[in-house]
Amino acid sequence: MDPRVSVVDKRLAGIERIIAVTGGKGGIGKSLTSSVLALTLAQLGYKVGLLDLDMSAPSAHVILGIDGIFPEEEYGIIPPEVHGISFMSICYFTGDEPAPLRGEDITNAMLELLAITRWGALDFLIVDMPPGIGDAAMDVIRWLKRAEFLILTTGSKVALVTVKKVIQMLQELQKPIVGVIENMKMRESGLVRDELSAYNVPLLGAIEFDMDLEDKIGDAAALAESTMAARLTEIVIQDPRFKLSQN
Amino acid sequence: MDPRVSVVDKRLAGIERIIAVTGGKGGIGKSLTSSVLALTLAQLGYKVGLLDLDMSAPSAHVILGIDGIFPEEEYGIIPPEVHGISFMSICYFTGDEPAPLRGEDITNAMLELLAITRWGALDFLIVDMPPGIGDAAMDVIRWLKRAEFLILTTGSKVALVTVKKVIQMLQELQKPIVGVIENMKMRESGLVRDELSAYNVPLLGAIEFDMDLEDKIGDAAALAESTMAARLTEIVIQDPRFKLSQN
Amino acid sequence: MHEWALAEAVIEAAVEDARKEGMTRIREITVRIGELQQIELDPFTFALDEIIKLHGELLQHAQVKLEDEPAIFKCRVCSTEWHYQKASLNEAEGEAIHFAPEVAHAYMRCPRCKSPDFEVLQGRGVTIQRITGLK
Amino acid sequence: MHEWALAEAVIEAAVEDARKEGMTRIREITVRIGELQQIELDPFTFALDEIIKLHGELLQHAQVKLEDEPAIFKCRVCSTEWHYQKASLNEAEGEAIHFAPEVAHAYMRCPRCKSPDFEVLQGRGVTIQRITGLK
Ligand SMILES: Nc1ncnc2c1ncn2[C@@H]1O[C@H](COP(=O)(O)OP(=O)(O)O)[C@@H](O)[C@H]1O
Ligand SMILES: Nc1ncnc2c1ncn2[C@@H]1O[C@H](COP(=O)(O)OP(=O)(O)O)[C@@H](O)[C@H]1O
Ligand SMILES: [Mg+2]
Ligand SMILES: [Mg+2]
Ligand SMILES: [Mg+2]
Ligand SMILES: [Mg+2]
Ligand code: NI
Ligand code: NI
Ligand SMILES: [Zn+2]
Ligand SMILES: [Zn+2]
Repeated sequence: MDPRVSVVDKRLAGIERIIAVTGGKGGIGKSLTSSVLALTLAQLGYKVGLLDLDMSAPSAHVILGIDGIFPEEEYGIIPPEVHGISFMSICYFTGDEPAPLRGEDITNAMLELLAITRWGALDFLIVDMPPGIGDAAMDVIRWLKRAEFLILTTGSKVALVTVKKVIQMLQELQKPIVGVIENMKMRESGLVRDELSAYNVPLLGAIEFDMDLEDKIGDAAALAESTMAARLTEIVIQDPRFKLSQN
Repeated sequence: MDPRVSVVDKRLAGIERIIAVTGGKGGIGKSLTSSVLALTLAQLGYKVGLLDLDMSAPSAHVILGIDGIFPEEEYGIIPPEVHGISFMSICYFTGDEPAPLRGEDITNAMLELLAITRWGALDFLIVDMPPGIGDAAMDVIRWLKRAEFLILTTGSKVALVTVKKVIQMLQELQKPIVGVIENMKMRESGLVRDELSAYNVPLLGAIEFDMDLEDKIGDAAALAESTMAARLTEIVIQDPRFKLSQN
Repeated sequence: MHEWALAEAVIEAAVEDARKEGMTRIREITVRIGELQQIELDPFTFALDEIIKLHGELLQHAQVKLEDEPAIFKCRVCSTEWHYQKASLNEAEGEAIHFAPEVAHAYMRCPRCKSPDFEVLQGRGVTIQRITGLK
Repeated sequence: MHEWALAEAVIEAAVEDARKEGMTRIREITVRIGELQQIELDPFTFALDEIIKLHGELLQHAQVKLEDEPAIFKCRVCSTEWHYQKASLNEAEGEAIHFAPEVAHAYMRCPRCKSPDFEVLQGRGVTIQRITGLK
């Protein structure tokens, strides 16, 4: 018997809200959104954790410019605090080495992080989800019982065909959906609204494609001042449906 | 004993060259590049197959605008010819339903397609690879013994950190690399060149970000006339390192 | 009749294995037919016979024995186990699963908790159970 | 000392299982310690003892028995099997694997064909082998 699943709830017990950032396919901005959302909430004075669970392409550490740190051991491992965020990622343990993991390995590695990380008391844990609705995503959905899902898409038909499957799956599993964000918007188009009209899901708004964003990657202070941060404040954090007042 | 692995070589025996389109993370243009490369080679008169092996987010059928067709059975299954390309994808069997597959299921589904699809004689089989270097990618690399790898990246630090791992892995496994394409280029920057200088890998060139591309998705004729098609002709097909004269 | 392609896989694999084991004659190949894939037995055995004829001495007197393997599913969320009969698939769904059994995850749900995250414990598709022969 | 966290997981899981089985007293918990994770036994058993003390009656007389499980790896490409000793990891690598055994795939290769695509047949980490007690 694997003892780790039993301890996950206990590890997350001090966390008020778990926001899992997901979406149909890769490259739609899950990692950027998770990282900037975490930074923004931290700046607002909330206690925030960020957990990168994309084991095949961990990116949040690159976005936050984290390098050369290693978590402390203390009755488990304590996520290092970087830029005001408690941050946990497999990157501490793999460095830059490629780690070709099978499904079973990914499940195991994610579960290990969940079983040994001591988050303490947090207002928010933001989770950078593994892409899609494969095994990794299904495991996380199962373990993070209290997670609320923030769904990203782009305005592309290619992204929409997959994001619809994610929404359908989350609804089937009766998971709470914070809403859908259209990221990297480049032009006016009703495609996202039209394609998602059949699903009863809040459309929170759009984040424009930001030509200057790339230069801010690796620079947390600049990211916290970016258009993306401003838009996330506007369309997610200040949206009454996000129910921030509860926190 | 699983009999399917033994028949894969036989199924691919009539194929001259297998080009596997890969890259570190999702959203860098693997599906678009595979599809447009297949269309372009077909227009040049080559016999071309396209195999979508991204089971978690199959997209090539959306890009090519394929809908409502189903393969014939004849001593196996015959990939339907669409826009001059023999096209095979799991989409024939799942339709628009979400199919949450585990690693083991993905391996099985890919192997089933490889074991029962009769490509016949082809000059090129273009493979839209599963993202990254997880289990799915490792399986495909193992089964498609003769594959040559065409690697995509964007100019983003987030993409580069992962594409380097893919290159390192392919080189460790001594797999032939056609070269690296920088996709969705938006501005001049030496980042891709600098970051990849330590790897002995041909940089084939860049494909610009094309604002009009989205309108061509689903329209194969328009895609064949797109800037992307022109650039793929220029930087891949006409590059002497692609060794087209052998075909 | 994609059963032919699966039959070819069985014979290829059997030949490969027999060679590795140093057999000079294959006597019997025992093949398990998983219920989920709904293989049509007539075309499958016909294909096996035809393909065996195309091979030389190694397979000349080879017999193929088929065994049924019922499909059993187990939910990864609530641990419920169920059988194929409970799956109640329509014809198009059955047809799709016939070609790629994994797409069952698009059409089947756990009968208790409705989760699509289940395991196929047995009875997925065609496997070789045993090969006997002369060395 | 992240061994404490793993010990907590063991006790949580044992309690959960004992409740499910309707036990009133746990007598013995047999824990397998996989070699790959290089658990430090002193802090681990110390943690187990301390955590048991924090629990009530159910665990009052519980004994924990530890069993070593050697790590064995098997290459998915060439089927070679090898043991942990052959892995020759440096200290930082061993430390990383201690926290997340899967990162072994970043630092180990098949000794024969150099592939990173291998399976951990046994000896990955901490598992519960058996729980006995009174109903
Ligand atoms: N709003 C935006 N404007 C400009 N670039 C963006 C925006 N959102 C994301 N990106 C870029 O798009 C790429 C993919 O984003 P990423 O967060 O890595 O996606 P995912 O985690 O979903 O794969 C990155 O290079 C990132 O810098
Ligand atoms: N050169 C390009 N110019 C503009 N958009 C592009 C270009 N290449 C890809 N895209 C868009 O980027 C998104 C990701 O491309 P896709 O082929 O789906 O990537 P992948 O298969 O690697 O996930 C799609 O919406 C696609 O239309
Ligand atoms: Mg990401
Ligand atoms: Mg990430
Ligand atoms: Mg794709
Ligand atoms: Mg695709
Ligand atoms: Ni058939
Ligand atoms: Ni430790
Ligand atoms: Zn269930
Ligand atoms: Zn090997």
